[in-house]
Amino acid sequence: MGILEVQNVNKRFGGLQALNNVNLSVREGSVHAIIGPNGAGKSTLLNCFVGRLMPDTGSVMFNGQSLLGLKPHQINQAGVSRVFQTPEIFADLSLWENVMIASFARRDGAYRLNAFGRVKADGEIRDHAERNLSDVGLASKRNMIASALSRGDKRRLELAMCLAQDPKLLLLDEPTAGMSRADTNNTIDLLKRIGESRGITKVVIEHDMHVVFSLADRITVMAQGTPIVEDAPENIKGNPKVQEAYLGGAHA
Amino acid sequence: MLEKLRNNDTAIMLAFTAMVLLGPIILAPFGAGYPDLLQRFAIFGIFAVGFNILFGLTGYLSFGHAAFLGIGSYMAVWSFKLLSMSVIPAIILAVLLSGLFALVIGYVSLRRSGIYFSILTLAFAQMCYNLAYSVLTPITNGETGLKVLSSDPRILDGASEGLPLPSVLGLRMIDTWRGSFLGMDVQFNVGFYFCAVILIIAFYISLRIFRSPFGLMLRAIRTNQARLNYTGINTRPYALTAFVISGMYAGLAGGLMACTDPLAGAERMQWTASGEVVLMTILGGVGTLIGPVLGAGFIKYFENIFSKINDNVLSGFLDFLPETLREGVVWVMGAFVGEGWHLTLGLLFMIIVIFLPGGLVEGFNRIIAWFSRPKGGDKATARVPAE
Amino acid sequence: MDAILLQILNGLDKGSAYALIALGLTLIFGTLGVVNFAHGALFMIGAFCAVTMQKLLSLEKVALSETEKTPWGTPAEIRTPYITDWFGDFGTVLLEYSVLVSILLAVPLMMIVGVVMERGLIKHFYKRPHAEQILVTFGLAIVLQEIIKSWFGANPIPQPAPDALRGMMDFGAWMGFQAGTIVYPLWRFVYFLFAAGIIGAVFCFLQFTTFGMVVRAGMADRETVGLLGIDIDKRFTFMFGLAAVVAGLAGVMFTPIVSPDYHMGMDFLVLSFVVVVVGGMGSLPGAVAAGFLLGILQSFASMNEVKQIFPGIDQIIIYLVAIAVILLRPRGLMGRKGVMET
Amino acid sequence: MSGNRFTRRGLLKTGATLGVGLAAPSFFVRGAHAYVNEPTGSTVTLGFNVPQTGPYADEGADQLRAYQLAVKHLNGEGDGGMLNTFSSKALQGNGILGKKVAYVTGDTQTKSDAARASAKAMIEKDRAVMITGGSSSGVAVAVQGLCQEAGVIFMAGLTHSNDTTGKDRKKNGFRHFFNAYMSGAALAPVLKDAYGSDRRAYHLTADYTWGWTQEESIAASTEAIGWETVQKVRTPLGAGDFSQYITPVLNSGADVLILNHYGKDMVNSLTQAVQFGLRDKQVNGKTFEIVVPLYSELMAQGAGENVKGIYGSANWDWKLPDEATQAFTKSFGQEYGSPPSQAAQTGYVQAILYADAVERAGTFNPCEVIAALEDYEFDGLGNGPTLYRGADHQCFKKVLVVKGADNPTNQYDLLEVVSEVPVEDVTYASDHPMFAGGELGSCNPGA
Repeated sequence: MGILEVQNVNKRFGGLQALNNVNLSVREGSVHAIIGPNGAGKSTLLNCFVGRLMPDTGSVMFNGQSLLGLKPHQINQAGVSRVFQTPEIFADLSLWENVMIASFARRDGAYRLNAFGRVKADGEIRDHAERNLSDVGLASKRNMIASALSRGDKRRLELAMCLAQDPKLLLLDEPTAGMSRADTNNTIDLLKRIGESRGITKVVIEHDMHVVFSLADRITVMAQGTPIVEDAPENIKGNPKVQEAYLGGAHA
Repeated sequence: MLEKLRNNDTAIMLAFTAMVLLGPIILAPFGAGYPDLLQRFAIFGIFAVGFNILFGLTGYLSFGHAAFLGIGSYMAVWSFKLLSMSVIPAIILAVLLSGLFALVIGYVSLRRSGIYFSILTLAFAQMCYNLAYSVLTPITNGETGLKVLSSDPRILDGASEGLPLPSVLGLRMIDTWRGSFLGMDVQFNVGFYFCAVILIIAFYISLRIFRSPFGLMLRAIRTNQARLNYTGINTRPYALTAFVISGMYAGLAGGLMACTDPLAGAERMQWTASGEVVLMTILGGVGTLIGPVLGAGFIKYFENIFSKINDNVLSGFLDFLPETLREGVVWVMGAFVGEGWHLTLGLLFMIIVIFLPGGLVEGFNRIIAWFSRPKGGDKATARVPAE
Repeated sequence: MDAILLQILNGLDKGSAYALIALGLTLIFGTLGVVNFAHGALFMIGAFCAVTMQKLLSLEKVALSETEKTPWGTPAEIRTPYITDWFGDFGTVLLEYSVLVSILLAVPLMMIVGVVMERGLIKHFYKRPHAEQILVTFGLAIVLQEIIKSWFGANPIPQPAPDALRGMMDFGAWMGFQAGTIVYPLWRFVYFLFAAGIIGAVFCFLQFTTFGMVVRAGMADRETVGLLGIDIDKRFTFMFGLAAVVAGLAGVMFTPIVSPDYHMGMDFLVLSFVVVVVGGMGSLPGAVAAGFLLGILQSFASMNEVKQIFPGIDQIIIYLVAIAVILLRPRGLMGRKGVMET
Repeated sequence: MSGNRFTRRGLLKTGATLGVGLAAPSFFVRGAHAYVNEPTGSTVTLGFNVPQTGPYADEGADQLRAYQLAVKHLNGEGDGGMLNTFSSKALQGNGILGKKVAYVTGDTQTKSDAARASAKAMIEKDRAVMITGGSSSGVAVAVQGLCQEAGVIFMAGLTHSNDTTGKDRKKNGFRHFFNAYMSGAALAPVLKDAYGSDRRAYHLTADYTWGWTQEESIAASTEAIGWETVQKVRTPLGAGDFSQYITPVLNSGADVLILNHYGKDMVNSLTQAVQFGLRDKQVNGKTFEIVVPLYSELMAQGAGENVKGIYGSANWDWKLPDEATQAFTKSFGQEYGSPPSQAAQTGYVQAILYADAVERAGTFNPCEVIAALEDYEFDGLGNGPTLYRGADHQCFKKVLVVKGADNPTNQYDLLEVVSEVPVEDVTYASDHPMFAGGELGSCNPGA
């Protein structure tokens, strides 16, 4: 029994069958990569996990609890965090404030009216945010306004926010897209380090095979809304079905 | 140096308190040192500070906040009529009732965001206004406005003889000490100081909200509501809390309006009145601490001083000019004052939005930056969020 | 029955005005993404085109009488309109039809006003937040109406319809009811036809011309159209002018129904936004349909029978509808799914 | 005075708690002054509070012109206007009590709040001893209440609601303008002569207090001449298009439409009623008629030729033949190039009456001024012999029934006077049910 169990999930957009009977099981503590050509339904599937989309049929169980019908904040509070394909951060706030919001969410839950406390005087939150900023290597920029960051730094900031919540499951949607080779390697190291030290389960969508094979313990290949292969990384490379999916996807 | 001061809450509070309490003296040279206008500065300052908690922090643009102002006023006058001429119960009841209305209206309106939210709040407020003006006349006394009568029951006071006037601790709101200071006529009015103390408290609460985790969440709502949801925060109760708090601020302002002048008219709920507080906030500086107070003062000053300048007064100002030139100048300037004060106000909105989208506060910041540049070297001119 | 038919006619008429104003607003919002609070002022300026034309046509030669005196003792003035001086009877006819003649003035003038407004002001606000757009256009609306006020005063100025169009139409007799039960002023019917014509023309323009197609494509996806090397900005400027012309014409033809005064734009402003939202932000057919629908609903809500059950309903019906639509169907009656649907 | 006791009690409490030993607080500084804003220099300031923005801005502008003319005449400039015809000769043309008259102006915006704010500024900042002006009843009642509290005199401008000197009457407030009851009383006999006693009336009424009092007054007096009231319909203020309220009239069986509207509403509802062919209609064998109980010159201008032949009432008209009216019209016309409106006349008269009362009382003290105005009889101000009744501070004088002129010779000649209803016919008891529920209270000098 995995920490995330997806069974028979279907999703249609008008005439397009975006997800076709998806079954997926993610083992606790593993790094599970989902790969596939464009339009294979990877991001759609992720959207079904975090409450952005509601599948037409099927079930998504996390830690024995159904995620379907829950609001995004409830899913997050249950322990699922997500890094988006385009960085979703609080662009008008400082880096510190960005991470502190996540720290507050972890400590105080979905809603707590604390209108008279001082953000800056809350040592516990400060330290926690500070630690997570250092983890991703952004501690020196903590007072910058987030919109001034480079794209790679924004993604790291988003990662810091997700990590600050101590999630059980971290969903990463193309975490290295648009990064330079050096940044990509840094990010891989970072994800590896954090994976080892905190034991967070990760689901990664990625096009960059270098990243996938550096990180993943397990790989699912999707094509046209369906997982076609699930296997260990070393077995994926030679699998004819995968090659066909990528080549076939190109002229489909 | 200035940067430091601006981020020191104690310094801000001290400066603000001093400015407000010395208002009658500071504003006297500008012809604005008389009780009624001072009271209005304080009351609309409170209104705008409260509105800023919603609009400035969360970015939700309500076009119906005047409704809460009106509800607060009606409640306060009813308290004067039924309970007591003391302002304390009047204000408490005004805040509670407008908070209740804000809870209901906010709960419904916050189901939508953006311009839909604006139209929803506008629709609710216009309904309140239209009904108060006509059908609800038994409660609101319609066009004439709800008044205090000497024959009202007032169960806590008993029947007092003479004109019933709102008071606190035995001091009547209209009591004024008048004296002269450096040759200027200064007036210290009970009503103003009562409003001023409440303004200072309201400002302090707003300051604490700005600095609090709650305020941080509100700012996060404005910046990226979706991210906040995916970060495990339920944004709607946060927004609703902000809405109710700002509704209560509006009710407080409405209650104070009734305290300084015990008459509540329906027109203070009209959409133009809601628009006015939006203008005050933007004019002063959205999302800044002091901006809304400045904006409120600015607009009320225009309304009350510019509309009173007539050709006669203008001629007086321009006594030094030769006769023919004076007539010409009076004719030109006359278009912008007196009955033309609306024109000036409209032009002002445009100029400020076009050239100073951050409002007056941005203007001051630019001036400060300009002065400190030669000495301070590469002082960051980047926008300091929320002051 | 006849009462209901009459109220439908009333609603169509009011709806025509709402629809025309909302059409322009939606056009501006759809193409430029600008919330234009000065749109009511454009309607008002249109109405004052009619006033101006009337004043121009009735410009008088003033001579001081040598014999007659005013009650306050100054010599009385003898006034003769230039137009009759110049054109004789034709001049009188022109004066009679001044409202219709003023369309000739309104079209170019409103186009200029619209283009100047867009180029001079609105264009700098495309990327700014809605709140700032609202504020700056609201300021502009105040300035425009104060200029009109200082020129023409605050009092309404009557603009009679031409004599030939002032009579009544007997709809009852047409439709087989008793004659004289369902009568309706001819000019109001003209207004409805006029509005229908304008709406039709705008739709045809957008549907069947290349220009319209480009604009519609721009409404859907501005960036892509820009990438195709089409200068979309010029076309959007023209669209703004067109929206101004539509609002202006709505104002011109409205003057015989409601005497124009400087504040009439503000009176329509809130309402027209409600119409746009009910119709669906950015949906042109929605704006038109919602205009007529709200006009008719407002008429029905004003009936004595309805008011007896819900006192004051005629004053709030528009807002009730708006609240219901936004909550139950936020994309409005005909809005595209996903457009500003939050 | 009761107000003083209140203050003293309050002071004792604060004195005890705070130990503050300041001079006695009051609305205004005490000491040498026996009343609020006692003029100490060589000038006295009057406050002219008129609508300068909003729908009645033009009326307000005309009123303001009249006030400025009155100030001129009081200060002995110009031709003296109605001062020459006024029955009281107390005013010398040297200001008031030898003090030159100065004035301040303000904008009521036709909103109670704004009007009170403006009046307060005049009292607190400019130290005006008297506030006058206004073009609507809501504003008049609101400002009158304020002046009562502040302790200055309020001379109402154009206000027609019964409430101003009825249930909202105040000791410090005075109204020269006529009211809704008088309109009804004056109109009814004329309407009976013109349209007979067997009529069915349909009321369209502006949905606020002035509209209601007029509806009540007109309905009562038309019912008294035998008319039946078919329906009373309330219309929202500023509706613009009244068609949905007018069409039900067509088939209601009514043969008279009474428009209890003022200003823009009246212009629009009348224009539209005519458009809907009401005046060409035959109902119950009679020609359908429209009545506008309260007329003003500006409204007549706004409605254009639609007013032709339509009856209504007015306070005053510049075409009246009496000497005072002629003198005022001449003076005003020479100054501004147009004849004065009734709003202007009532403003001018109120300013003159106040000045005269001060002169006769020998002091600006409001209580003495009130005494001088109460039950004061005068003539020569354009309305014939007039009484300022002490019981409710309402002027009693003849009322004009006017009709839209059939062939106006110029834009100022839109109304013609049909009859001048004598004062006896429009007089009522001060406790008449339509005016009941108010009390003047006692005079408040504000100190």
